Amino acid sequence: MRNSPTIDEQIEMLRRMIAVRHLEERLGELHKAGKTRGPIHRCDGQEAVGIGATAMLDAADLLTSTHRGHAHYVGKGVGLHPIIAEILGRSTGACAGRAGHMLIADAANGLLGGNAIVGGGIPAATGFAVSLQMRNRADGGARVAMCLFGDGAAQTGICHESMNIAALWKLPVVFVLEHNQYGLTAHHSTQSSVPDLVVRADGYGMPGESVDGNDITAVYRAVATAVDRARRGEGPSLVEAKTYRMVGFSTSDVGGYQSADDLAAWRERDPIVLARRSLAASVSPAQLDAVDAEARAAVDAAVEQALADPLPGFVDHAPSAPYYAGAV
Amino acid sequence: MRNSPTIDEQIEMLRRMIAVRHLEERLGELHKAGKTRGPIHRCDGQEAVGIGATAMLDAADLLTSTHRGHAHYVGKGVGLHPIIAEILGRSTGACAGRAGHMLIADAANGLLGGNAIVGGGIPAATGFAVSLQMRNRADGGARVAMCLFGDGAAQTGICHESMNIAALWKLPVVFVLEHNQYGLTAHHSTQSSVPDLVVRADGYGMPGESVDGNDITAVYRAVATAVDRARRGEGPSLVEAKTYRMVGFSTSDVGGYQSADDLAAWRERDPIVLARRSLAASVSPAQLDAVDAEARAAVDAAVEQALADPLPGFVDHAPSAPYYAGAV
Amino acid sequence: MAMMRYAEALRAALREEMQRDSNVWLFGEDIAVYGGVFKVTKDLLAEFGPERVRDTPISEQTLTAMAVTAAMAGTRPVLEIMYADFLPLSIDALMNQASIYNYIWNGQVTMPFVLRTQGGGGAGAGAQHSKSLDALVAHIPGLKVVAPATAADAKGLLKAAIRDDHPVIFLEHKLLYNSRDEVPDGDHLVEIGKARIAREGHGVSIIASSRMVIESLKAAELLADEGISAEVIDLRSLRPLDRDTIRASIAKTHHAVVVNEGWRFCGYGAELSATIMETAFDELDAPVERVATHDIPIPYSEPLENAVLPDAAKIAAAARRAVA
Amino acid sequence: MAMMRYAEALRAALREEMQRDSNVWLFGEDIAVYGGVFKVTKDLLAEFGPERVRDTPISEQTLTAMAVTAAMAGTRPVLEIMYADFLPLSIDALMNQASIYNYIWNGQVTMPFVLRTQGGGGAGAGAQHSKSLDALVAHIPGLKVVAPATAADAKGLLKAAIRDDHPVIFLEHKLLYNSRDEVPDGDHLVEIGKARIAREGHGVSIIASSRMVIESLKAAELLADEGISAEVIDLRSLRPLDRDTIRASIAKTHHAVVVNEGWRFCGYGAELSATIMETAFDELDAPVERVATHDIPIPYSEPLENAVLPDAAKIAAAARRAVA
Ligand SMILES: Cc1ncc(C[n+]2csc(CCOP(=O)(O)OP(=O)(O)O)c2C)c(N)n1
Ligand SMILES: Cc1ncc(C[n+]2csc(CCOP(=O)(O)OP(=O)(O)O)c2C)c(N)n1
Ligand SMILES: [Mg+2]
Ligand SMILES: [Mg+2]
Repeated sequence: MRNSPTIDEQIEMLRRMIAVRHLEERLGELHKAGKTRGPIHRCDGQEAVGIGATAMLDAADLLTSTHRGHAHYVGKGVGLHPIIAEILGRSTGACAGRAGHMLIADAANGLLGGNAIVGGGIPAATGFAVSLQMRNRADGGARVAMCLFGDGAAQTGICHESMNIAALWKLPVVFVLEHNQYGLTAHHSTQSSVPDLVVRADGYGMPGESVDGNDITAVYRAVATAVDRARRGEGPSLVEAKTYRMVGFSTSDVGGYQSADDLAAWRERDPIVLARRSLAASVSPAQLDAVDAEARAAVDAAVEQALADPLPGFVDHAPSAPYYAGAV
Repeated sequence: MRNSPTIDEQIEMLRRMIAVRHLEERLGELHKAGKTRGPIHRCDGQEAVGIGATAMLDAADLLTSTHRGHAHYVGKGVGLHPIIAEILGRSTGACAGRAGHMLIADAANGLLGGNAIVGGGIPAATGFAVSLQMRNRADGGARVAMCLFGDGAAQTGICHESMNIAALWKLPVVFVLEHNQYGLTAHHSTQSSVPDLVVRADGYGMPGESVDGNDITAVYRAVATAVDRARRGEGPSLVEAKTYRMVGFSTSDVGGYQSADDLAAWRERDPIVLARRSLAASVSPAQLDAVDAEARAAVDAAVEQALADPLPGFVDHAPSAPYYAGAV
Repeated sequence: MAMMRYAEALRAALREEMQRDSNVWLFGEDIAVYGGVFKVTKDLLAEFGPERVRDTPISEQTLTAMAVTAAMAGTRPVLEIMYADFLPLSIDALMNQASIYNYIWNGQVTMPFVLRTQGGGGAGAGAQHSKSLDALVAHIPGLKVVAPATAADAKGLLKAAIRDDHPVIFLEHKLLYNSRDEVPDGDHLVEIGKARIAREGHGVSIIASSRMVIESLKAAELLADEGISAEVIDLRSLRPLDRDTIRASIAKTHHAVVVNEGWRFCGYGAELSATIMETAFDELDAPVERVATHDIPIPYSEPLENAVLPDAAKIAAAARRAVA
Repeated sequence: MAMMRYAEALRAALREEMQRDSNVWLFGEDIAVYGGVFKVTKDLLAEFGPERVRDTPISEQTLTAMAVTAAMAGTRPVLEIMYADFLPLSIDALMNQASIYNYIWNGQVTMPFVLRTQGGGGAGAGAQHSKSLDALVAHIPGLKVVAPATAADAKGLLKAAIRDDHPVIFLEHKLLYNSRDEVPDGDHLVEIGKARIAREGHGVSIIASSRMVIESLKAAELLADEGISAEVIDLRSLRPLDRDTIRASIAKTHHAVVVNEGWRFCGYGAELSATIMETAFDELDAPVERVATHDIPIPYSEPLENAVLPDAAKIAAAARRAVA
């Protein structure tokens, strides 16, 4: 099938999903232990979207993320240690402790970046796409921009404005809607006037495809098709990946609004379990166990290292910096 | 045909269209003579939308308008003299000269009101609809809110947010899109990713209908159907009325972007001419001439009166007013 | 009097006003089923039903614009904007809509709505969830802006805000929700526009609002140990500003420190300093000291965030400079 | 030197920078085919083509956010926002996006974009098309904000802004587009952050920007007739603020009037007054006088609009009070 990931790619995606899951488990513990600040937004159950949608991107492609970006960060190739060190507020973090977990960026890997203003990544990716379009035309390149965003974010005005402009200017941008059924605690039926957001693509004359967001191969295929289209200069697409958040919206969630039945049903469809199952025909259990162990070990090592790293010291900005407001 | 205007209603709508046309002709002259301030946005050629879409509204229904609102004002029952006096900055104006032509309001007639922030009337009508919905449920009323807005305004984020919320909450609001092909000077093909904006209604699970905006009976029918639906508590609808602005975007327009062919073709379809023609079978030319003459005379009388009215004097706001920032 | 948490006091105010007036209704993100991310609206859905307590889509710009017109059309909406950092999305509705209509339409309409939000740093929430944007809203004509520091004022001001016929921006602070103090029983109302002397003193006037009142009181303790007598003014209302209380205090102390948790440049502290320039220049024995957040985005890591936010130590240092 | 209209000077700056650097491109509403409603971008579409001169939908919030990231990704966008009154729609992109990334991402990115807009009253354009929102943008860390009063500075500052690696908000004034003055030939650049003495004097310092410089110069003429020697400072840059020039002037005159066309309360004039409080208190012989727009929406009718906006007569009156 066109745009299907190879077995090796599938194994790599599995490794990344496991790393993200374990990373978030460790962050959950670190949060309880008081080692992180502010809320941590986990994406347990949604890993296939973030990992599957980014697996075909190059470092020169630019990705914008959300407040719930761990899978996006890892998918885009950011190292585990800079991620964890940033969340622990260390000077060795991806942004030297200034950004924190919701705003991580890594320019070298084309992650620019997390965004805690819901919807903010959508016009951001659209803006990237204008520059990439101009640069592609100048140098024959085929860089694309992508934003991953939630079903909550899809209701924001900037989502509409961005999709209209992207379609109008045939920008090389891919809109990946991670539909996890909730915006914080609010069920999508209290947020979206329509259950399937992919229908909105028609309103911009843009292709739209809906996929099972827990099936990483399906996510990969649909997004890769959209990325190819963008690389060919044919404009934007919308991919809606239906998934479910198996944990609270953040570490401060006190629960009470997700039904036990829903949770149980979606746990059955854990994307990591599904991915492992679909690899079972081609890869031995021992090899898959090794992938699992390696992924976890890599996370644990990064956590240990980050915990030993120093906190940053405050340095006032220089008068030459953009933050200078005038001599006092 | 359901929701067809009676002959008397058609005559009244014709009278109003003629009044608006003549009002704008007079405003054009007054502007040239330096009697008005700021730009004047005429709607020559679009009168059938503003007049046809408001003809079935009651004073208790709330209408929001735009920067190009003369037909909306007249359609909603605001008197000619308060409109003209306001535009001439007189103390007898609808808002005592404080508002000017883009921001006219008349609470008694349910016009609240003009809005020069493009798109601003859309969430405004949606907000009205929440209160009306609550009040209707409390007292059994059937009030509705309506916004008239342009094809340019349809691209704003607030348009998306408002339609989503209106559909979600089944609000009694009617969205009337006055598609005159341009946003200021920009042709819709440089503003909208799709030529027919009615398709976007699907994205909110809301009925949408497209009509010939120069055929006042067609406008009336489509909007009346949407208003009925809203009155029954069944939620919002979108009506797209295709029309064309036969003059510059405002008195400051220096032109150069509208094609002579387009202009000529649309002038053939002048909504006043079309309305008169369709009445010709039932009403004598003499009667129609009388309607025309009366409408113009009413405008001229209002202009004369307003020109004789005094300008307002500035009175500082009282310390009890909301604008009080503290004793100085 | 009853000891109450700030969050509980707010909830009590909402509940009492909703019981008193069936036109009062609430809307905002996650406020209904979940009861608000800070739990201020807990259980109100159950008591008042889904028409009067509404969860909304993430559409701050439209929600704010809707509050304006819903208020014009006969109900009294109370909108919760989850973080003050999202106020930029409300500014068009506040500045180009709510601000203008009462005046421009020559008194034809009033707009009795309240926009509740919470701001402030110190929780490691990062650059997009930690700001204090007092100056942004206080600049807008036609709005009232209040920022209570205590549970008592939280309750009394919120009730007054809901009864006000004009828009009120109600600024809460994320680090105050769990602070407790005595709240008068019954229908406790606090007039908007009146400051409060939080601590009497005669050597220097420290003028603050919201959580900075707490830090100023701590600073006053530090200063007292050094023999400096600080008077702490809790503004409560940022607009209108109670210039009389400020002037009277400075006439007594002849020294002033103005404190605001927003950024320094063009921040609310600038207005306080300019106000003192205009109303009490001849009383001043030294220039007014301004304490505010550094002019940079608020960083995440604890030592960095602590360095940029104002606190008791920085306020005390400013007071020492003022009286030096 | 050549006599040029302010609008022409802006156009020349855009054209020269677009010729010099193929990464510079323009976007905004009605700027391409029509050449801008104030004709600043006239004929640039024909010269530079539709990729570099783009008409846009009416989507200010997204357009501003796009400028931020397009600038990060290797081009230098210049965005036109038709009226400063629409800046509220840009504030999220400016405050929650443009403001933060250089610092929060530890210097990984720069954002060389310019946001041009025009504000100001006096044209009978009404409450939603007449505002001066200097304070709104000047409060935001990480932005530079300039507001030229002359054609020469319009050209020199715009060229400097386009070459700057950080965001610059470029505030024009609708009543200045047709004003003419001498513009130096060639590659004329004006450094951002430096004020200009528009008129020397020794009795009172009048500190202004944009069109208020012109009104201040008129006021200085009126005052000269009365024997009051006014020095007029044209700030040119609102952020960073050239505090040294202000301090030096007040050290000479010992009296100051600050003028800004925005609203008074929490307006830019408050920052100027507070800055003077902090940098020149001991030099002041009288309190700083603040001249600004009344704290109400700007009305339409001519006598009303005239009453609320600052002008030469009001500035002169303030100067008389200052030196009285
Ligand atoms: C503009 C804005 N409004 C509200 C919030 C608070 N908030 C944070 S996450 C969230 C829900 C987002 O829902 P969705 O886009 O579906 O993302 P998910 O959390 O499901 O990943 C909300 C309302 C915010 N951060 N920004
Ligand atoms: C938020 C905002 N952006 C830009 C403008 C400037 N402007 C005034 S009218 C207009 C075009 C509006 O187009 P449309 O909605 O189609 O209305 P029409 O003028 O065609 O009636 C623009 C861009 C504005 N008033 N408000
Ligand atoms: Mg979601
Ligand atoms: Mg139009």
